[in-house]
Amino acid sequence: MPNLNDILITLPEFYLVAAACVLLLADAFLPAAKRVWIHWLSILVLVVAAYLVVKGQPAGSVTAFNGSFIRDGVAEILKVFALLSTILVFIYARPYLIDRKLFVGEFYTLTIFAVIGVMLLVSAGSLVMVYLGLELLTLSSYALVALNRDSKLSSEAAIKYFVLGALASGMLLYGMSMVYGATGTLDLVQLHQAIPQSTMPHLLVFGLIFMIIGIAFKLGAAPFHMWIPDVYQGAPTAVTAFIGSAPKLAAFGMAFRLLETGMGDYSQHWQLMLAVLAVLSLAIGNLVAIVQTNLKRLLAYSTISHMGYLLLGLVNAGPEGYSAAMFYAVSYALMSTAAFGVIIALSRAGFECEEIDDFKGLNQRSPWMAFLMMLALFSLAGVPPMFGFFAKLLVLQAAIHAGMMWLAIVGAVFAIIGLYYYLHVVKVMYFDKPVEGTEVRLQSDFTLRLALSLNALVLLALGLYWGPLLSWCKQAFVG
Amino acid sequence: MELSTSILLTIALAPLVGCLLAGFLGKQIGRVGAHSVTILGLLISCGLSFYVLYQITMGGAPVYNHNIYTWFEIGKYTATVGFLIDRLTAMMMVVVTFVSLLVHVYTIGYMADDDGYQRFFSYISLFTFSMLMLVMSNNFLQLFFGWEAVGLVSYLLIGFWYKRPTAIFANLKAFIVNRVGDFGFLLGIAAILYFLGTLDYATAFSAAPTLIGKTLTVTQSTQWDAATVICILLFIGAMGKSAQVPLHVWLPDSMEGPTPISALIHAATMVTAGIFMVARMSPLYELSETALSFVLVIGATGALFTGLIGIVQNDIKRVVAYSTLSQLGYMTVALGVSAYAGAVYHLMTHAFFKALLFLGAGSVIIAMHHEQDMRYMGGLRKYMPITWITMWIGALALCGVPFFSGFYSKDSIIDAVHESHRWGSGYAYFCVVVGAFVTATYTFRQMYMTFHGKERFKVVEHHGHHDAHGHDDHHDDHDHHEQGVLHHPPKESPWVVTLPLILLAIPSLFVGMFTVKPMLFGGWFGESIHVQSANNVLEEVGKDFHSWWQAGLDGFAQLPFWLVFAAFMMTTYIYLFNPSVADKIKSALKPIWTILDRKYWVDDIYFAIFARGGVALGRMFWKGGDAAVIDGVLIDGSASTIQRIASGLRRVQSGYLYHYAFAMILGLILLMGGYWLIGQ
Amino acid sequence: MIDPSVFQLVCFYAFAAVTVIAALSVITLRNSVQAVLSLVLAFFSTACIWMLAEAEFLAIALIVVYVGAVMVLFLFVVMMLDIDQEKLREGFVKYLPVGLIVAVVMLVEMLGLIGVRVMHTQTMGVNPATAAGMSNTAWLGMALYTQYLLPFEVAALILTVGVIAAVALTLRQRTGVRHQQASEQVAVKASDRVRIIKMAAERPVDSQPASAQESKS
Amino acid sequence: MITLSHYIVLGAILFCISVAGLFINRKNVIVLLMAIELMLLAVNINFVAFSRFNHDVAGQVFVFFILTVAAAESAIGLAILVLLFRNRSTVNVAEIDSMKG
Amino acid sequence: MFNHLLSLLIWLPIVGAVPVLLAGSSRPNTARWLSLLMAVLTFAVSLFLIPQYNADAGGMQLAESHMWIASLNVHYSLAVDGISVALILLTTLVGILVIVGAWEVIQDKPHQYMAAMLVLEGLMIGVFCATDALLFYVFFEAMLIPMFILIGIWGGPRRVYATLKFFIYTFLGSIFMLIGLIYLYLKAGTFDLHTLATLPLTLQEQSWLFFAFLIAFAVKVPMVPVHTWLPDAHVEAPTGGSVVLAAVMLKIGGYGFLRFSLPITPDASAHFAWFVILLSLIAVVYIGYVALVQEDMKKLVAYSSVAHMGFVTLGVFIAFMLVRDLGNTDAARLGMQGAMVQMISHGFVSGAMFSCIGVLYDRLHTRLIKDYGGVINVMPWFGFLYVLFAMANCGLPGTSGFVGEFMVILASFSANPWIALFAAFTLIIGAAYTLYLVKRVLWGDVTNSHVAEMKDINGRETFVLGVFAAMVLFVGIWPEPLTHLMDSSVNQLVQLLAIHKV
Repeated sequence: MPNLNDILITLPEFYLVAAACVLLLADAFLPAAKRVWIHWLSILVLVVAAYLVVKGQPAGSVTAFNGSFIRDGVAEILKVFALLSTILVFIYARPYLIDRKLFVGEFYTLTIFAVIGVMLLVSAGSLVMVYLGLELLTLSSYALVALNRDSKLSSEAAIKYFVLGALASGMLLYGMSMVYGATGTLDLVQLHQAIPQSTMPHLLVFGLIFMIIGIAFKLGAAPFHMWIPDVYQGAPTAVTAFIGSAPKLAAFGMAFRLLETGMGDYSQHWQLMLAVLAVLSLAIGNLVAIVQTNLKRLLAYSTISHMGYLLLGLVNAGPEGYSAAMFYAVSYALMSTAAFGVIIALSRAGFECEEIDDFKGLNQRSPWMAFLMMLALFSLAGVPPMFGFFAKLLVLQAAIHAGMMWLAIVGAVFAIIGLYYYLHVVKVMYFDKPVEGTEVRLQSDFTLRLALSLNALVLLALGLYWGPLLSWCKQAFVG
Repeated sequence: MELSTSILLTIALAPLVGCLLAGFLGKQIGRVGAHSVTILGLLISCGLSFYVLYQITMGGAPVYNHNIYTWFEIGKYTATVGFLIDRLTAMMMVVVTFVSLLVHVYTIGYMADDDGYQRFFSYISLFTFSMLMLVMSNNFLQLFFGWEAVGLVSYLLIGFWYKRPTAIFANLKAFIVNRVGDFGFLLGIAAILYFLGTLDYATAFSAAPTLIGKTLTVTQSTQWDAATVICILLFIGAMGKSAQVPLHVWLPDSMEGPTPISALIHAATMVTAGIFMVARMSPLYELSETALSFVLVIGATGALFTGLIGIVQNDIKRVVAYSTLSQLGYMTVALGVSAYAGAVYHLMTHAFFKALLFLGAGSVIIAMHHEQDMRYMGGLRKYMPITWITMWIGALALCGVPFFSGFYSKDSIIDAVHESHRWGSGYAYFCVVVGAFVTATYTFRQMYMTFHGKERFKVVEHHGHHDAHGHDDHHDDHDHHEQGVLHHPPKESPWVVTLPLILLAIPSLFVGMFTVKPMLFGGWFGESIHVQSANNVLEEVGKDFHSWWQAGLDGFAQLPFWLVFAAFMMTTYIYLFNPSVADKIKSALKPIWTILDRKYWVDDIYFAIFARGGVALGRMFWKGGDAAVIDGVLIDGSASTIQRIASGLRRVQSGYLYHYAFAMILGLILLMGGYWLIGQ
Repeated sequence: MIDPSVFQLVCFYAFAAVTVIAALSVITLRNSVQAVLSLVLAFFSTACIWMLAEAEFLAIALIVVYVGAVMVLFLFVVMMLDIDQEKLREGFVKYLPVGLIVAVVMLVEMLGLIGVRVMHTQTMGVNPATAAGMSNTAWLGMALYTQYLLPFEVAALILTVGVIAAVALTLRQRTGVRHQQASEQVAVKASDRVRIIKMAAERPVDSQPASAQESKS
Repeated sequence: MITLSHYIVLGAILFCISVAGLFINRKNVIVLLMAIELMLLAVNINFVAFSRFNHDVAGQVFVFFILTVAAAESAIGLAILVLLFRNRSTVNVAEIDSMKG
Repeated sequence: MFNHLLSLLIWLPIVGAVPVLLAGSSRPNTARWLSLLMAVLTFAVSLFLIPQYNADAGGMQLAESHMWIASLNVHYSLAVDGISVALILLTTLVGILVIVGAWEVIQDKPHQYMAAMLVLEGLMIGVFCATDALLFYVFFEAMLIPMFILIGIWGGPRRVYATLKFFIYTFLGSIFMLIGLIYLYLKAGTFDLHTLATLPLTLQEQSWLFFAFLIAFAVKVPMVPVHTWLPDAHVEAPTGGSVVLAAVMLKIGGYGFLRFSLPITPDASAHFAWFVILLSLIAVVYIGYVALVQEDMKKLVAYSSVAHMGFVTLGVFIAFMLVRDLGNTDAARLGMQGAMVQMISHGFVSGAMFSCIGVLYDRLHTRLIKDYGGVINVMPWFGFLYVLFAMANCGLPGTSGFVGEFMVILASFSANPWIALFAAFTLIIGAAYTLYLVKRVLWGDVTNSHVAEMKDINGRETFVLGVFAAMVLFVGIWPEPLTHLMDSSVNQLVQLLAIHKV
């Protein structure tokens, strides 16, 4: 039976649920003029949640609610960074939302619910929890994408996201049903133990394929990536910034839970599948990004390629690979929030600074923003000494260690192609002349500029000193 | 008494100091300052050179061979900078500094009106320094340094009047042709290092006998004799520097430089560096009959065929230039028959009389206001007697008329060739003997056309603006002049010009008489020159030699003299008494005349193959290789291919929900199908 | 007497056939309302199949939750949106072959990978709930509120999100629509209702009647 | 005798029908939503069957959750649909292609 | 201070770039003086290397090592040998010269330009100091960013194409090296170069690694046929960028061969030495001809750089042939030493050539040769220096350009006379393209009215070119200090060549 200890283990999640409800009520009763309180309160809530995550972290791995919930190092790291990136998104989002008259409490509550989904997903101890966490996350995300109710693009993006997401959920569930049928349990740990005794092992692999599709969809790996460009472009940029960060961490957590915690012994089956997905993602993400003119869309394709790199870490199927992939997910979350942060900072009411041409001559008009964007882009491109480089290094190393030298070489080759479009953006910012008559009016919001600067500079700082983070990630997978 | 290092350093560095002062502070110290410091430097250098010569020959000073500083030291290989002073060196130092000194003095007059006065003095002092480094070197590295440094100064001086397109073409040509020689020379040095393990002369020469029997693997099946390879490679260097066929093409063009330079660099000193070098390397050359035969044939060819070109030249300096080519051929022939002393001896006498001829020609050019075409001269003897007389002395010395210095050196070369039994010596003998006739022909033709006969220029008194112009400017607007029209009558040059002529005429006349016995036959060079006894043709020649007086008298009875005499008679008839014959001969022998006038088309062929061909090849590599293949196909090609693929791929993202769903289903089917095929 | 197992099998085939046909109708019928009703039919027959599997609670829940709530919602939306039905089904036949081929390929692959033949020998065995001495509902409830307490809570959360999202997306505060504001009506003061205007006792003779009317109203 | 495979085959057929429905249908978004419901139904059949087969309650519990989530999902899906219709006055899938490439 | 001398050298300019950047475009002179101060300080600090480094002992000295990434066993470890010291001194000196050279030439955002230069300088020093392969790689790649910016912002009309080509080309080369390094790391468990050097590897492994390294460094050097980024980058780069690119950046390729190919894959390097030698000779001859027909001064000098750097690779790989096939370690030392001297010398000569072209460009704003002619008439002092550098470029004895080529040719003759023959061809073709350039630019009469208005070099330019000239002559006349500095290190490298790993 559940007891107090179970509650304590799940305290950060319960706390967040309670806080979200409070925010929901507060939003209902606060007058519109005071809505800014919601903003600060939400950030405070997330900060406290992050504190609770770190503070109450037990040594090793513990479970609660009959194994439905696992609290271990992996979950801790993913939660901390999910919360952190969400805090950043909140800070970036405020002026953007105000400008577009989207500054509503629902944005905050839905995002917090999504974060709860992320946290439950990465802590999921059973297939049910995986499914429910995922649904909590995605349902909130559908609503967030459609938040700008008067935008044609937003609603189009939402419907595409919704239909494809539901399809992916359906496939995931179908896979789960097969796995359940083969083992008779939904608990991931028991599943792991039950696999050898299964009387229908072929069902396991069959189910695995469907579950991988679910994972690939959430990651955005080709060919299950089709939603990404449209959703990134169509969603309000603040929402895109969110979708690009925390959910990627969740997707990694989901992959880890399902593939390692649940089906670790079947790694020889899923390694090759992930490798194929990785190659496709690298190819499609990097190639199609070259011909983009919309920066949000470009970053969307870049996400696809980054997920290809993340898969490079996963194919290792060992602690080293998982830590590399998690490191990659964390780095990607930070890089993408920084990149979207700059887009937000340059946008204003009636002007979405999202076409690449809008960045022409940015260095002339706002050298600091250009510099921050450059840091983010070089980090995304994986040029040392930026953070992104070391993430790439680790996943390449993981792939080579797994004996997939060919995969690492494919990754390397596509890194070169990828470099091109990031450089293209840097080129536009630094080498092109600004278009006459379009001056950039920066968002004057101080917290945004401060947070954005910190975010981008952290990419550099972590590039110079990333050892502790890596140790932390490695620690999580020990034992 | 051991020579002191500081004296030697002073000899070498005094001109350098002069050069730097005149060059960098030219504006500050002015014209007088510039020529004073450089001449002072040369005086010191020249005086000390004489002192060194005295010490080496009379003072009983031992051979000086010490290093000054280490250039690099890597493993067993060291390269140093140092001096080797023996009799050969001492003689060369004296020749170099003496001629250089006189040229310095001469320059005061010749370049009096030139804007680049200080620069010129700086250059020629730099040249003297470089040449001294070359001759005083005790190792191959420094030799190469001097070798290239004189090339550099030559380059600068040929292009001294850098506004003239011909000058800057000539200097480029000179440098590159020299570089072709240096290419071989450097490989020769590399070969020496490879076989002998050292760059030091003394060590290398003492180890030279170990070369015997060593071979260089050229291909799997071909082995070349080590000594032959070394010697021929080194000689390729000499061919460049000493303008031997087929690398002679730069020397006539180098006459674009001011005349003092032609005298100093392109007649007396630099071009003989190759001769000096081979003489210096005699211990190596003696090891290879093949190499010496090669030297012999090259030299002989040059001696005859370049001389022939001289006959058809009308430019007073070019005649002397071709004569220089021919005389260098003589020296090379001497080297080729192992008569190193003969070669060096001819080098010395040639330095004096050829410098004299050039400076005399320069004097004429001054008088003619920088008109160099002999067809517009004639009858100048009455205007400039000193030039006339001194030049005749030089001319007779060049022709090898008995008792003149040239006689002793040249005649002994002809004799030595006659004595030699080396492969190619018959051909060489023919060349040098006929060459004597040719030499006399162009020499007398030149003298007659310049100083004798009718005046072929007009003097139009004209008080225009040209009076104010210096010589330099005359060259610039030369084309505006009507040829053969002078604004002032020609007059004798100032003393700074004539004094060097006189000072050079003296050794041209007398030096042979006093030095022939010791230097040629007396073993004066001692250890500096090494000849194997079997090859020692000079010793054979020397057996018939008793005294300079006797030899001179005997000279009148020998074939070369009669050839010279025949030439004298012929040219006297044609140019003094019946000038129209010249044209008749010219039209009668039109094909031959054309061949000579076109210089056997060597220049044209080189230009077509190497200059145009090189540029065409470069263009092909650039446009075809770099631009088309590497950039076009590999770089931009792959970039555009990627772009194309990307454009194609983006069309998959059609925007339609059912396509997106279809892609996912396809992914599922493929994963399942793939697993079905592979996994089970 | 018919063997109960054979009867069950016959029933299964009947319901399964109905389910499949209904499902096919869902994706092929031109009329959206008909499609929704087909879906309802599919759900009904599936509920019957679940009955055969002795999952009574879920069978009832499927009908109550799905047919009762979700499908009604669908119908509501279909009818609310004024959709031109005819236009929406154009070009349907064109893509049918491709869709059919893909679907069949997928089915073949799936069945092949599942290994239906192997499974054909596996019977369902005794009802676990009966074995545990409980009804199906109690059996399910015991698990739901003990072992699956956390998922249960999360499911509640998801429903909350569904509500928030639906409200956030569709609720419109329309401008120009007058609402009755009860609190304002209660809090109204007399001064807000009646305005007493002081008027001059005499009025100028030359003023026009129109302006006087205006000020009165 | 009803065996496991009866249920599983039925599930698979329903799954394939719903998948086909997703991309055969080129016009109406509502049908897409219905196809998704069908897919969930297929999954539910699987779970019920396996639950019965494995003598395990978890499968049926899972179905319970799926039903719950599906309800919420439909609500959100229909809300988005309404939004889409308001913005574009159409639910024609072939016309929803503002973003592509 | 001496314990962290190398760190100081690396970080001083990089950190120094921050105040320069902060000076902002509104205070350009502050930025200029600050950056000059930083560059001079860095140079001054680098001078301490000379007394601190014991040239006789050789080996890696002044080492610092700190754990950087503990979980990957990556160290922040720095150390220098004689070769590094020489290259660092070259870098710091050139660092000053480019800043002085850009003084008033760069008017657009000078603070950014100067800051980029300083960062670049620090990173290049880092490359020469790093003894951990990953650290090396980080510096190696990070350099690209400031250079990318330098060419892209302050470059010529086709700067975007050039800088993208530069970046992607180089990145392409190095990414394969990264994979090689990861492979090595997985075998050895460390990125420490010394450990990697002693790691036993089969010939097949070595061969793969060798080509991974080769492509990285060949692009950087650059070797034919991956050289085509260089002419474009040079032509479009601002003068300072060209100078740094030619003077220091290309050297990193040659340096990389010494630090990676040579100790880690000695057998494969020996096995494929013929291939590299062949490419080097093609560089000398083929590129020589290409240089001959260039119409753009910078392009010409860029191609000549390719040809000259051919001697570096030739010298390094001829050493393999000499040691392995002929057992002639002394000649191998000579060749390798020649390669090193050539690197330093080419740093000065090409830097000077590009500075000269910069001087001309600042006056006439064209780099086409045909727009010039007779420059000596109006700029005699400039002409003097230009001829000096041209002579150094064609390897005249007495200038630094000669020393390295001389040594390499001597060494290659010992290996194979045919190699020496093709290498020595540079004497001819080098003179041809260089002097042909001089002829067309410097000599002749002034035919262009713009040329007639050109002013001779000012004090600032004289300083820059004068320092270059002094270095060119010093190394040319007395190379012994330089060779002595590097000799024991070179010797140790040559000893490594003899060690078979398989």
